[in-house]
Amino acid sequence: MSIETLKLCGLVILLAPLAGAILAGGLGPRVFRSRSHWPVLLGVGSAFVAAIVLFREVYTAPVGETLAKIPLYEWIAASTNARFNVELLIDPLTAIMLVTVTGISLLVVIYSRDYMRDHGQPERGYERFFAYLGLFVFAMCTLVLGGNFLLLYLGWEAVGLCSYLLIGFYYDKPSAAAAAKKAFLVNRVGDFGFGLGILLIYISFGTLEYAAVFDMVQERLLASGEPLTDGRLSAIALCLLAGACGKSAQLPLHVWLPDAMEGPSPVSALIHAATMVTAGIFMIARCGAIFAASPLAMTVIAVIGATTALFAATIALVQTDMKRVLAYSTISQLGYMFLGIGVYAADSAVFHLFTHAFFKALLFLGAGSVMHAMGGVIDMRQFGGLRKVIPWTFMTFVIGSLALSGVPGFAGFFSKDEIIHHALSAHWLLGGIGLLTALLTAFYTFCMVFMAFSGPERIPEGVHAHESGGWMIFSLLVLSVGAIGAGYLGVGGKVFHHFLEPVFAETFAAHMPTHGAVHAVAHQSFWQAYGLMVISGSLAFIGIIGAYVMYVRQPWIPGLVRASARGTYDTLWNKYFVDEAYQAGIVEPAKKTGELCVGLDNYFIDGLIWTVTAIPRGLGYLARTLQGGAMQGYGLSMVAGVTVIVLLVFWCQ
Amino acid sequence: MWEFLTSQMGVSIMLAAVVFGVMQGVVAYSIYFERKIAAWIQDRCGPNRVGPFGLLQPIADGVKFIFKEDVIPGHVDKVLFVLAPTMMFIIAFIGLAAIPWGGQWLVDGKLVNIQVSNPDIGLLYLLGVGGMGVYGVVLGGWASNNKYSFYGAIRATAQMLSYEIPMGLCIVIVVLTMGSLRLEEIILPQTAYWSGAIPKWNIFLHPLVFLILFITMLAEANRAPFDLAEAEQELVGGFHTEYSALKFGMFFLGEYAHMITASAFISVMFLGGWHLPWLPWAQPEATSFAAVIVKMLVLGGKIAGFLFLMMWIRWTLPRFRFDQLMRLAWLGLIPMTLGLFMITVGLLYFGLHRSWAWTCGGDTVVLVLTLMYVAVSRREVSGRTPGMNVIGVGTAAG
Amino acid sequence: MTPETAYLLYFAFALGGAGVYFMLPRGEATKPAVGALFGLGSLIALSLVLSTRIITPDHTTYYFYLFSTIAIAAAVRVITHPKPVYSALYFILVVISVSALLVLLEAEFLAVAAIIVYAGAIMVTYLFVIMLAQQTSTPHYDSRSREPLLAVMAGFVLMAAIATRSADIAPSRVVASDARSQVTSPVVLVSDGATDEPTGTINEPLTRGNTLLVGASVMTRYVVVLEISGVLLLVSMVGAIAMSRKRVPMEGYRPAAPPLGQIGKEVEPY
Amino acid sequence: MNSLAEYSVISAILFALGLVGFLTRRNLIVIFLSTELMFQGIVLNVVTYARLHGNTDGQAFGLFMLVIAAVEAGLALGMIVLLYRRRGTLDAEAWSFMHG
Repeated sequence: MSIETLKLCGLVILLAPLAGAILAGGLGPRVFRSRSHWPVLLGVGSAFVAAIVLFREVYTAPVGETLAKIPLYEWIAASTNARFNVELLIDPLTAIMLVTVTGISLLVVIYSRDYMRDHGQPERGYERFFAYLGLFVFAMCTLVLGGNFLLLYLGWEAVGLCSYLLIGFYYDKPSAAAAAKKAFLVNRVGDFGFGLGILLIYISFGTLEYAAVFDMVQERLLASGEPLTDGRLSAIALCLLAGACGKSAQLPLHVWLPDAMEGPSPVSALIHAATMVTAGIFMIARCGAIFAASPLAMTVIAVIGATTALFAATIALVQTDMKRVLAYSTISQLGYMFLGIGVYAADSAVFHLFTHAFFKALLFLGAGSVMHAMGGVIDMRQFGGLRKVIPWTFMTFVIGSLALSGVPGFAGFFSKDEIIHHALSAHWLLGGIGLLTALLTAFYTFCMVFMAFSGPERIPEGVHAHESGGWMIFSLLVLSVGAIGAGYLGVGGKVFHHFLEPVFAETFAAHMPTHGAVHAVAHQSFWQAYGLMVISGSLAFIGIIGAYVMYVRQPWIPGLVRASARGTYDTLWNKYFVDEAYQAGIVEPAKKTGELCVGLDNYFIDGLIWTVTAIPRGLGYLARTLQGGAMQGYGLSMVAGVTVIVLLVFWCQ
Repeated sequence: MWEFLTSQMGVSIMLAAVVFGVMQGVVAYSIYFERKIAAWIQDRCGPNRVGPFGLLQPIADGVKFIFKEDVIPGHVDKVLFVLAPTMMFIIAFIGLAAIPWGGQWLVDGKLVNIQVSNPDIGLLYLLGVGGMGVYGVVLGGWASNNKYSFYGAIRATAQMLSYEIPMGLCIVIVVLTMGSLRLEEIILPQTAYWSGAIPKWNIFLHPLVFLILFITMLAEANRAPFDLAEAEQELVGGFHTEYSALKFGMFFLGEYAHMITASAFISVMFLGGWHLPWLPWAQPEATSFAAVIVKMLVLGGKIAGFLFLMMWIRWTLPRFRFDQLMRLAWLGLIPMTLGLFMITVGLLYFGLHRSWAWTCGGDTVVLVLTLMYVAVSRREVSGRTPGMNVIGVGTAAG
Repeated sequence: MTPETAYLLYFAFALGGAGVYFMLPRGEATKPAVGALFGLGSLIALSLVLSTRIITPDHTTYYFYLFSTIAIAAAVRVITHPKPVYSALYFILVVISVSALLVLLEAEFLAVAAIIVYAGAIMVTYLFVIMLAQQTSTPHYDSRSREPLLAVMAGFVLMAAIATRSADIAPSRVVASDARSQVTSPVVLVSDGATDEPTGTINEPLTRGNTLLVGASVMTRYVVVLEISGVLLLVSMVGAIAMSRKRVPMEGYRPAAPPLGQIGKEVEPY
Repeated sequence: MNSLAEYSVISAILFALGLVGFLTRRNLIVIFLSTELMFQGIVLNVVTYARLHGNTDGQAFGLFMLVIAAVEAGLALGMIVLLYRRRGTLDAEAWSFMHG
């Protein structure tokens, strides 16, 4: 592993998308115009190539030398002991994340080239869109590559900013603006906790560098030399967790993600698959040393993850907006990942993140393609039987759906199965929720597929449905390959987990209550391991068949169900009234408090200030009469003064 | 008495009297010659009634100027109205004080300068006096309280201020080349010879500078083709519309005196002053009284030549339009002289400022660059910029 | 200076102040003749005082009296004449006579430069502007001065203070006698220029005058100042062109803008 | 032989006269003329003292003062023309709106 190569790769990964963004944003309106995608495409593309090279470097490195710290320059030198460098940390986790992020982003950029066009003409803000995309990739890579918490925080906030910009891309649409604001504000709540966590880390350990912090956590030592208590550690972990919940849309803070659909579809794909939501998972995996050492935090993570998975899956059952279904499925899958981390199987969680990135990006881009074909309509009730109209999209969408459903042989199956496996061995309830969620996932996914693509051909009025352009199909095909093949990297805990082992060996694996995950898997009997696979595979098939029956064979069943379970349906349709609860419990009181403050400010504080200013104003009014405004008047007094001074000087000599 | 007369001061006083007196006559007769030359160019006879060949015509004119009724219009500012022609007349004449008329005179074993005054800063003195020349025109035009006179005055002001810049730069170039501000010291190096044949007159060193200086002198003297201040077609009589009799005569004499001063000045600067090659009396070594007379005649001849040239130009070339006049100064002469100035400074740094080939080369470079610029931007130079206000045209009617 | 001459000097300034006061335009109350009388008395008293400072009169002394009288009289007319054109013309007279005084002080180059710059260029532009902006009759602001009594008192007290001190320069401190009166060719005063104490000596006669010395001083010791002056001139040129090219609409007097203290009341502070 | 004191007195008189003019006159152009008059007094004074010390520094400064005067004249006259175009008057008090 050559440091120079890594440094070069790291710089290219960081700077190439940034340069692309600056070029597209700065020169786009004048120079590139409809070719504005090229700078970003080349930037992200070279970042992807660099990520591959970096991955190869890390992969071929001998065991025990897979971690590299590369300081670039001193960033902030606030005092002698408060110095922060811009430094890169490269290890297998980083390598995998970088390949995923840049790869998916590259495909998204390629896809956007056709998607952001209307009849061949670029949309308004074309160059702005690509500039934001490049910036997003840069932010995410900063987050992933950064070697200390400060850079992590920088990337964290920059990702939030980019998501705000992209969700609100159609800023003249009120719903988009509101969604962007909502995403930003909800993320702020999480980021507040995250910032507190980082401050707590700095106060506790006196440094923000990963390695130093983690070493001190391992040694259970504070910067002051006192021992690190469990309470403090849990506080840090929970604060950081709040940030992760915000970014990864976990239960209390999940509300922004479904609304983020207001952005263009490629943005959704980017947010759901590669950049935004994976940040939380990545952060927890990166800070494994902190989290794994706190059983409380791990329990919270597992519970949050399981609850979110089930909660989101149930909501997804009744949604009719294709992208919204996919959004809830993302929340659900992120719940799986949290669950995986919560049961000390961080490698499985990262594996699921990896596979999920492919099929979720595929599904979103497919949904975007459908939307593109349908002239912007995304409500599934309005169309059907599209498999003949847009065959390529149909094919790739089905592959993505199979992967999401966890059908054996597709990517989702392997990773999800692993997580359920580990959850079961931790607690039967967690595993049970996982299995139930798997069933629901398969069901709602294929409800969506059948509603959109099967049956008689139904197309909304006045829409000329057509297959999408070559750039879009290319992205979809590449992602389909990933959605099928990505899972085989982790079969039997071989390649993927072995690669990640150095990262988690001393954190999650070491702290596992049941003597370590690898041991657990190894010591399970053949029937235990494969029986679970059979069960989860059958659940997927049951869900698919159920959907087939309900939406193709006997289409009257959904209506019956809807009518018989009115209350449940309404609750699900309204997403458990979480938004309404927030509105009533937080937003309204906050508004009232704000109004109260305004009144206080206007009448009490301002009154005080005006009273105070009245005094100098009155004095100034008196002094004003001395200022005639004619410069000669001033000159006269000046000359008189000079005369007096001259006379004094001469007399006093 | 003889002692006093042959002292420097005595010679100066006598010379001043002689120059003043002679110049009156010369000026009067230059008006006669102007008319004769105009007639000759236009294939007419010219004045020929008063005396043989009309030679007494100037005297008749003078008598008329003196005895005509001197009208002072009621609406004028009387003090300035009277002051203006006087200033014009005086300022045109006091410039002559610094002109070295005849080198040096060896009398009673000591050398006396044939020059009214020989200040260290003779050249600057001439420049300063020249700068004052505009007041006569400006005050006359303004005091007349007449629209056309006023336009004439304004035009004259703008014109003189503009042309003073290239003139000053030309003079600076000569000063740099000669290394002195004293007029006598400017003449002396010009009396040497290149390869024993060609006199080292500055005109051979800097022909382009000579040309530009001559043009600016024409403009400074308000002579055609730069006599915009008195353009009859546009401004009736210009700044002297309201003047008559003796005061008009003073304006008239002042203009011709100005021409003579300018001619003498440019002769000293570029044509070696009183120096004439191979004529033994016109060499710096010759200091006898006869030599002084010959030298004065030589300088007088050069002045006469310039006067003839100016009259010839006046009756040959049409008058400029005002914007053309301004453009010639600001876009033509000033950049050219600036370029020449920089080249001269560069040559001075390398000690090549008296080298014929280098200075002429520099002049050629500047000339070629200017011609190239003119060729490239011909339309802009010849055409009239829309919206450019020509002082006195268009506004006068409204 | 003896007390008698000092009092004579004060008397001269008092007379001069009264003269200037009477000559300043004050509408109907202007009395130029009375002012001129006072001024004449003041000049005589002043010349009496100054004559005590002259050690050996020669022709430069007469030139000095001639030109300083012209300068002062013209200066008084500059500030008292109701017509700006005459003020400008009198100012030219001041410049010329001051230049003559400079020549007496062996500063020929500066003298001629002052004439070229002031009389040849600056005053022409002044006249230009005066003529462009001239009213048909004398406007009210030219026929009445503001605070003439106070201003004259302040100005002349200051004048008396400075002049009294200046008149006490000891003749022995003068370096290098007035060379022009003794030697036919001009004498160069040589100094290294770096010392404050007078150290000049009479050097061998040169024929170049002081232009060379001033030039050397400007080009060596004060070269930075020279460069800055060049930049200053350029800036001024650009500024003047930018200002005068601007077309501004004619407007009448407009009511004064609300005072700053009121902004908070009428306009929201944020 | 002169003591140079008289030149100094003359310069003081010129300076103070300029000052009086600056304070009393209302015409913008005359006000600026008065400042030029003060410049003349200063130039004379500076050259006088240079003569007293036997060097040329004063003349150099006199030269720079000419530059300043030219700069001042250029800008001031430009401004006056601008003001005159705007208000049609040269009265200095027409522009006294900078009072408190």
